[in-house]
Formats: sequence, C-alpha cells, structure tokens
Amino acid sequence: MNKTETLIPKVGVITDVRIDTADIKTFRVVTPDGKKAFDHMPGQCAMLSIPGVGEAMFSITSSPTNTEYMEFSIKKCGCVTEWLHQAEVGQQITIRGPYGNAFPVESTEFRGKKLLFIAGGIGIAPLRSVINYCRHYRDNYKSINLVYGSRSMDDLVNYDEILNEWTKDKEMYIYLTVDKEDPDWVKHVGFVPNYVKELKYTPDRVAIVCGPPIMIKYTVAALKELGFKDKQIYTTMELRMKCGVGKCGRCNIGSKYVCKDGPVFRYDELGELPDEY
Amino acid sequence: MQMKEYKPLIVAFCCNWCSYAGADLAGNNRLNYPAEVKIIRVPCSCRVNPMFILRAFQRGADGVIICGCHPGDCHYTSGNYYTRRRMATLFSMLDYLGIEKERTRVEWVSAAEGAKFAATMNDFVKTVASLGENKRLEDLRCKR
Amino acid sequence: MQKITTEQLIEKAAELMNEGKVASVLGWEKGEFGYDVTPGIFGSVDELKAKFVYGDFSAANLSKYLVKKTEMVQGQALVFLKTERKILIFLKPCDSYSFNQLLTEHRFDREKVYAVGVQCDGMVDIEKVKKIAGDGLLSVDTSGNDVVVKTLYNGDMKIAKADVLAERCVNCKSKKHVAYDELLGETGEVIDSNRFDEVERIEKMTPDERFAFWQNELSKCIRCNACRDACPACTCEKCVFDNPKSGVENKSPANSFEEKLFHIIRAYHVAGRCTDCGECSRVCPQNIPLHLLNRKFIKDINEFYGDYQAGAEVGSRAPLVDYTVNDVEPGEVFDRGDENA
Amino acid sequence: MRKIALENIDMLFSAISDKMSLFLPVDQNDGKAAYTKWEEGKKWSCALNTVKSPKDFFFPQTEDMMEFKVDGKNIEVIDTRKASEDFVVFGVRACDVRAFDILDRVFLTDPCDSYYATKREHGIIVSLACTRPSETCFCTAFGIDPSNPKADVSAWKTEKELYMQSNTEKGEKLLKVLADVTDEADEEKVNEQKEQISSIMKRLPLAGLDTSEFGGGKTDEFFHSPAWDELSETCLGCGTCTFVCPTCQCYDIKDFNTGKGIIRYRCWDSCMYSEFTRMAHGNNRNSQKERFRQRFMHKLVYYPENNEGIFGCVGCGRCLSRCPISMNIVKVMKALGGKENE
Repeated sequence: MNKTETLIPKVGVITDVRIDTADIKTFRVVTPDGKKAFDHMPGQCAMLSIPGVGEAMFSITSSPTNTEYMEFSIKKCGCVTEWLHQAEVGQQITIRGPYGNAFPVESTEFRGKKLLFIAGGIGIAPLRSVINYCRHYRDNYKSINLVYGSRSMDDLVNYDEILNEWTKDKEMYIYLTVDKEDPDWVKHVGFVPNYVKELKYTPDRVAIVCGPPIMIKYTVAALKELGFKDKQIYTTMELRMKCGVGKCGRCNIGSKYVCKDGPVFRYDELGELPDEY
Repeated sequence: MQMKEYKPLIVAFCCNWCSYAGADLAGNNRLNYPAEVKIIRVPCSCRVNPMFILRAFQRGADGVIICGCHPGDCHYTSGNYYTRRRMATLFSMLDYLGIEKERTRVEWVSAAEGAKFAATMNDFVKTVASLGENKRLEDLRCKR
Repeated sequence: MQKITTEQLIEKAAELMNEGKVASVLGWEKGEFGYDVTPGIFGSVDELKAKFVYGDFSAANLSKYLVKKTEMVQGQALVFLKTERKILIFLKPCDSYSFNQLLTEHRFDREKVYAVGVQCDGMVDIEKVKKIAGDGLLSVDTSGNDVVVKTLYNGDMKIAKADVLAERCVNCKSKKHVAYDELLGETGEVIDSNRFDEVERIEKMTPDERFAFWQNELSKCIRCNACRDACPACTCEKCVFDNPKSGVENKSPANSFEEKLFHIIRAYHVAGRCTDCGECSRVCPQNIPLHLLNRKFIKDINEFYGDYQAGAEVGSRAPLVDYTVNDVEPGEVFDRGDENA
Repeated sequence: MRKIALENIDMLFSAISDKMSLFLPVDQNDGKAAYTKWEEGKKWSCALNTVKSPKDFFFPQTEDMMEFKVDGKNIEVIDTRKASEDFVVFGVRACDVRAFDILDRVFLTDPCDSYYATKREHGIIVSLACTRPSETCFCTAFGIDPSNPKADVSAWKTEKELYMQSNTEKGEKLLKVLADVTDEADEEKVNEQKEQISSIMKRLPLAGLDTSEFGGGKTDEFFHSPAWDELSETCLGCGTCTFVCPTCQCYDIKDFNTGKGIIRYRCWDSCMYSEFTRMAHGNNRNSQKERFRQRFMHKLVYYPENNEGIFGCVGCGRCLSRCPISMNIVKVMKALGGKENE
C-alpha cells in the first residue's frame, strides 16, 4: 500500500449480500474494476466506511486464498452496521487496510499442529478466514476441530458452508451447539465452554477462541481445566478504532495497540496487559 | 460573467395549526410571495430549538422566520408563549454577538391570515435582501 | 471582619466526622505552589490535617460534585453504618446559589449533604498576580489585605489583594449564603454590583464592533469543554455536543460557525438557570470572557421578565420555562435596548 | 554562529517572511501569547511560552483529509490536499522541540502519516533558549536542556542580541537566507547564558522531580495503584490538559456533510472524554478514573515502553497552569512515586 495513502480509502463495491441470521449479513466486496481490494492474512481487519455515516473496523472473514473478493460477516449493532444492513448489491463503500497482525498460520505455532477452533456467535467471522486458509493448505496442519455455538439454531452464521463443505473434509470435526432447546435441533444443546469440557480435548493442540467477552472468559477457564497452557490459546480482540494504524490513541490495552499489535493475541501476551478490555 | 440577481434564502418555521394553514391559504388565494422562502412545518412554534435556527444559517439560510399561532391561540395552550420568551432572548443574544438582528423574526400568523403571511414574507425577504448574504453566521464548508 | 482560617474549617470538619455526622468532606486540597488548589474529597481527619486548605485560591465551586458524590455516600452509609452519614460540603456564598439551583432541579439528595457556609473574602486570580509579579512564583500567601509573593526574578512583593481579585469577586453579586446547615464566619448581603457594566459596554458598540469583539474572543476557543464540564448548571447526563445522534456533535472548532454555535448554545442551555458563579470564565484556558454571554442572558431576562436570580431560593421557576400572557414580543426587545442606550 | 541586534529584529523577521510564512509568539489582547503569522507591526512576545503548543502547525486541531462525492450508489474519493509551502516557526522552547520528536515517533513510524509528514518536511523550526523559566517548568526531569534547545536553528536571546546556530541542513539554508541581516558571532555570550540558565533551573521548585520510578515495563506496578482513585476523584473530564499538551496526539476522524459532498476531517480528541472509547458493544474505559489513568500511564509508562524509554511528557508546564482543577502530571508523579510528603 502506498505510504502516502494510509488514511485515504479505496472505493469498494458490494457485489453480494447474504443473509445469515436475523442480525448478521455477509457482504462480498471488490473494487469497482472487479478485483480484490488488497491481500491480507487470516485474522487481519479492514476499515469499511460509508461517507457521512462513519468508519468502522471489521475482520475479513474470507480466506486469503480467495483471490477474487473479500467477505465481511457483519452483525447489526451500531450506526455503520445498521446502514450496511440496508445496503443493496451495487452499493459503493470505502475500504482501507489490511490492518493488524494475523494468526501465525505460517509459523510452527500452527504448522504441524492439531487445531481447535472455538467460536461463539459472530465470533466465527475471523475464524472462518483461518479455517478456510488451513483447509486450503490442508497438509500443513493436523486434525482440525471446530466447536461452534450460538443462541439458537437460527443464529448460526455460515451454517450452509459448515454443513455442506467443512463436515465433508477429512480429519475435520465439527461440533455445533445452541444455547436453547429447539424441536428442530437434534444436535447438542448447551453453552460452548461446557461443551468444550464435555468433549474432553487433550491439550496437545492449539486453541483459537473467538466470541463475546464472557464466552471467551469461560472457555479459556474450561481449556485451562483441561490442561491447556496460556501459550496454546489464541484469541482476537476488539476495541474502538479510528485510524487502524496505532496513532489515534483509542485501542490500546496498556502499551499494546489492538489495531497494530493485535487483534490476534496469544493468551500469555494478554496476561501481561492490564485488565482494561 | 453576468452577475446573478441576489435572492436571499429564507427558512420559515411554520406551526402546523395556524401559520402553515395560513401559508396554505395564501397559496389558495394566489397571493404572491418569493419562492426563496422555504417552509418547514413544525407541530408548534415551540418545537423550534435554537439549534434549528443556527443550523439553518449554517446550511445557507440568509434569514430565519418563525411563525406561530397568535399568543393565546396555541393549539397546545401555551406553546407559543414559550416560543416568545425563547426567541426574545435568543435573538437578543445573536444581536449581542453582532449578527444582524434583521435576519431573525417571529411573526404570529393565524390560519385565516393568508394575506398577512404573504405580506410578512414579502417584507422579510425585502429586509434580508437589503442586508445581503449572511456572512456572520455562515459555514464556508457548506457554501462551496 | 474576622478572617476564617483553614484551621477553623479543619476543626469543624473533624468535629463532624468524629461525631459520625459526616462520612467524607468535599473541600479544597493544597497544591505545589500555594495557588494551585484542587477540589478534593477527604475521608479522614488525618487527610484533612495533611491536605485541606481554605484561602484565596479555594476558588473552585464544589456544588457540582454533589451530583455524583451523594450517590457514593449513600452507598457507604448502607455498608458501614446504619446511621445516616452525610457528605460535608463547604459553600462560599456564590457556591450556595449553585447548591440551591441543583437542589431545585433535583440533582442531588439534600438529606445526604451537610452544608457549612464559609465566609468568603474574595478569591485571587493568579493570572492577575502573574501579570504584576511576572513568572517564577516561588510562593504566594496572604497577609491581611495583601498578597505576599516570592518570585525568582523580581524578588519579594506585596500586592494589594484588591488589585488581583478575580473578576467575579470584583463584581461580587452577593456575600449572602442562601443555603447552609451551619455557618462559619459571617454571612453578608446581596450586593448591588456593577456586574452588567461590561455587558452594557458591549451592547453600546455598533454591530460591527460587537461582531469583531466576539469573533476575536471566540476564535481562541480550543473546544476543551472545560466551561461546560465545570459549570454547575451543565448537568445533563448526555450533553448534546457529546451525542453523535444530535447532529451537532462537533469535537473541534472547525470554523468560526462552530465556535459560535457551541458558545451560543452552551450559554443558552443554562440561561435562566445560570447563577453567575463565574466558573466558566475562571476555567477557560484561553481566557475567553464566557461570563459575558451568560450575563447577557441574565440581564435580558431581568429586563424582559423582571429580576430573577437563579438559586436564590429553592423551587423557583426558571424564567425560560415560565411565561406571562403579556410578555414582550421578540421584535420589541431591540427597541427596548435602544431606549436604554 | 550568527547574531543580530534585537533592535533590528524586525529586519530578520521581514527577511524570513519575504521568502516564506513566519509564525512567532505574539501577545494577544488578554496578555497571553499565541503563535501568529508575522507581518509588519507584529511584535514578538517575550512570554515564556504560548498557551496553545506549536504542535498545531504539524498536527492541526482540525484538518480536512479528503472529500467524498456521493452520487446514488457511487462514491468518489477526492484528495483535497494542496501543495505545502515552506514555513518557519520561530521561538519554540526546548520542551516543545522535544515534543516534536515525540510526535514524530508516533506519526512518522510505519505506516507514516503523510499529512503530518508533509508539514514536518516543510516546517523549519527555530528554537529559543529559556532565560526565565517559570515555577511550572520541569523539562530537566526529562533530560531536556532549556539552555541548549535543539531544532533546525537554535537561538539565544541576550539583553541586546539574538544569537543563532544551525543544526540541520534546513537550518543552514535558513541562516544563509539571513546572511545579509546577521553577523558572524562567537559563542562567548551564549555560553555565559547557558551557565546562567542552568543555575536558575536548579532553583526551580520542581527541579528535583524524579522520573526514575517510571518508564516502560512498569504497567503492573502502577496500573492498580490505589492512588488513582483519589487523584481522579475530582477530574472534570474536560479536554484542557490534552489540548494544551504539546505531545498529546489522540485524534478523531469525522465526516461532515456539507450538502454538496462529505468532508472527512481529522480533529484532536481527548482520552479524558467519556465518549472516547465508546463503541457499539460498549466502552472499555467507563469511569473517569480509567480515562484519567490512561492519560498518565500513556505518558509515563506506555509511551516509554514503545519508544526506548523516552517519556511522553516534556515538562512544559502547560497543564499545570491551565487545568481547571489544578490536577496535573506533577501531582500524579508525586502521588504514585510515594514522595508526596517529602
């Protein structure tokens, strides 16, 4: 990316809008000439904006191995997201990035390891990028597990892809759960942290956790009960960001800036930071 | 380049029950008043927040006029009494800051006073036109 | 008139604390140089003895802190003691007006507060001292009617206190405490002050001069919001200038319009409720005479609707939420002004 | 080293402003100095410092970044920046000069902020030694020498003359421009002044302020200190300290709809504001204590941690004299360091 343009965005076009749940949609974005806006690594974020409404940071949910477009799974919760949810195909927005660090998919921290992904609700968004990346370079990793839960069956994001593609992969094990019982739901019912405990994962793998803060907290506790060490647990953080480049002064936790040093943190790194997130 | 004739932009906040109907009547009776008067209908003249007036100037208005029911005739009993106090103090403050007092006005226009509405607007437009463009409460960003 | 000393205040506070009547004390805390006094909350007698100060620089109006702090004391009282322990606040005469005004607006619980009125001999404006003594003040003290200054460059100096009184004290509107449970020192009378002279001077200028005057003053604004945050009348839970949905949330003085918008609306939102305590001008880092905006409203309200002093009594109805059938018309107010001129 | 008689100082100013814009502290009608564009008749202030710091020249309080034209579903991004011209900021004190270093480390590190960088490239800074530091000064605590300020050109004002010494290529160029109005000078008077200033610095009330307790890696030590409660208790949550501070660099990016297009601008923001970190899902600094702590921890711990031990404060004393409640970094340092009663 050109140095003089860190804060000046490119124009992006929404080419597809997929309705995932009642409050989550997935947007496909390309540049006006139909290309991918920029390359990224799994876990990185992009700044999307609607002029006059605002700018906000979103994790890129599509895999870097997808060379045609980028996807963003976005939950309706603020001004920008509300506006986006009303947007139609063909709507232009602005996009800049990529920002932040990525999951260490290329280092030995992940390579050659068993991977355990744990997601809650919209927390699947950043993990989907990693999972698809790992599926693409399948031989670099050992078994992949995914424990994914949400409030109800209708709140599971990306359900079709999980059901139709991921479950069919070899050495990929998917465990879905919902919080509340439903006559149509035949799989597991219960909260994610408890499910993780029930599944009795052995600590010979790397855990990647993403979801609401409370779910992360209890899931990490569950993992530690199972014998996982801080160094084996990864998560991604979210704080208010305006610039995306560690200069506007909002997103720091202690001396670390989430938009620059994060959003991906290993749990032992996070432990060194003050409890202000 | 030909000089365009200067036509002031006027924002008129009109109460729904009297003045807006008055404006309607002026129209029905084919009474003339300049097209530069932009009417904003409000439920009561006391709905007009001082911020609305300043924002109107920011967005390019050269004059702002507030029209309501005659005192005592308010649809909500007392709304325009509050308007009267609020606008008296606000306009006095604008004058204190050196902003031409002729750019702001309050006028009571009933639903039956179509002629008064037209006459008021004509007079107000003339007054503001003689002052020229609003320079003292302008936002240059909105002028480009 | 006998001067009230720091020790007397500490003694009173300690007594009330030891009796268990109050749990904490809202007062003033010593600084580094004698003049940089900070509002402080004292939780123990030791703390009071170590840090409490009352003097020529105890200028801060403490009333606004009651809005948040009484809730805190209430919490403490429930936890520690069954008895009703209160927060002690010291009120200078002008603070007592703000106290009443907040009470009128139901912004704090009177039952949770023990108010001690303290005699005020006027506060000193350190800026004025520095103008005379120059930079490098090593210490500032009062003795009698003089301010004694030790400086690094101009030696020691004695300055008449009257020459360095804060503007609001020069034009003090009242030495009367309008609210207290107990009084230390003497209370005075409402003063027929000259506080509107400056407003009148500006009114008599031509519109062009007025515009130039305010343009110059307001252009200094850095939008730090200190005037708003220090104002005891500004107690909205969410200020319109902080609310992204208000459409006017502007964090910076992007141009002269936004400066004016902010200052007109700030003054307007407290019109009829402003007690003229002068905190806005005192805290302004750019020395903008903000009180002249507030006083214009007070003066107008007095002239249009009859004399009204916000905070003079609890429960009075502010003029802008009131009306009479025969109020002056907005168009007539200018004619009146001309008559007076 | 070059010198010019103070009685001819206007010749110097006019020689500079013939070539480029010159900004220097000028007394306003309230007696306070503010950086003002020099023109014939403007008098250079002898005030120790300005209320608003010179960071404004490189990181303006409000700055338009770009414009968007929206047409139906389409958006056009327009870079509205104009070509920058050289300018001189004259009379910058040693503390504010260090502040530029601190800002540089934020804005010029990768990814470089082009808005700041361009202005920095075009700005020439002439510093000025402090002959009369005030009681609120504590720059020496951060290793700043007010008798020997850095920047492109260093200057010393003696009773009758102004001495100037260039330190950079840009400074050299400027002094060349001024060769006609200045004379060659030796360093005797300057050295004399340097000694004088050092002896004054030792007599200042805050001369003994100790920074050794602070620095990178001390987050755990100070973050949970009980002192924060008391220190922040009466903080009003206004932005005065951050806006007068020469090193505070937090900003906000906002859009303004002009009716004809959308201007995206950047403006100063303050970590003391309640809205600062609020986002759709909540706020991670909900109380004034947390926001207050953030500001001082950033200056004393976080910044040095990320920048080789350099503190984020320069001891200019602006917050000491301007805070509405007279709470400031010195009081914080003393309270946290436990040296309050010494």
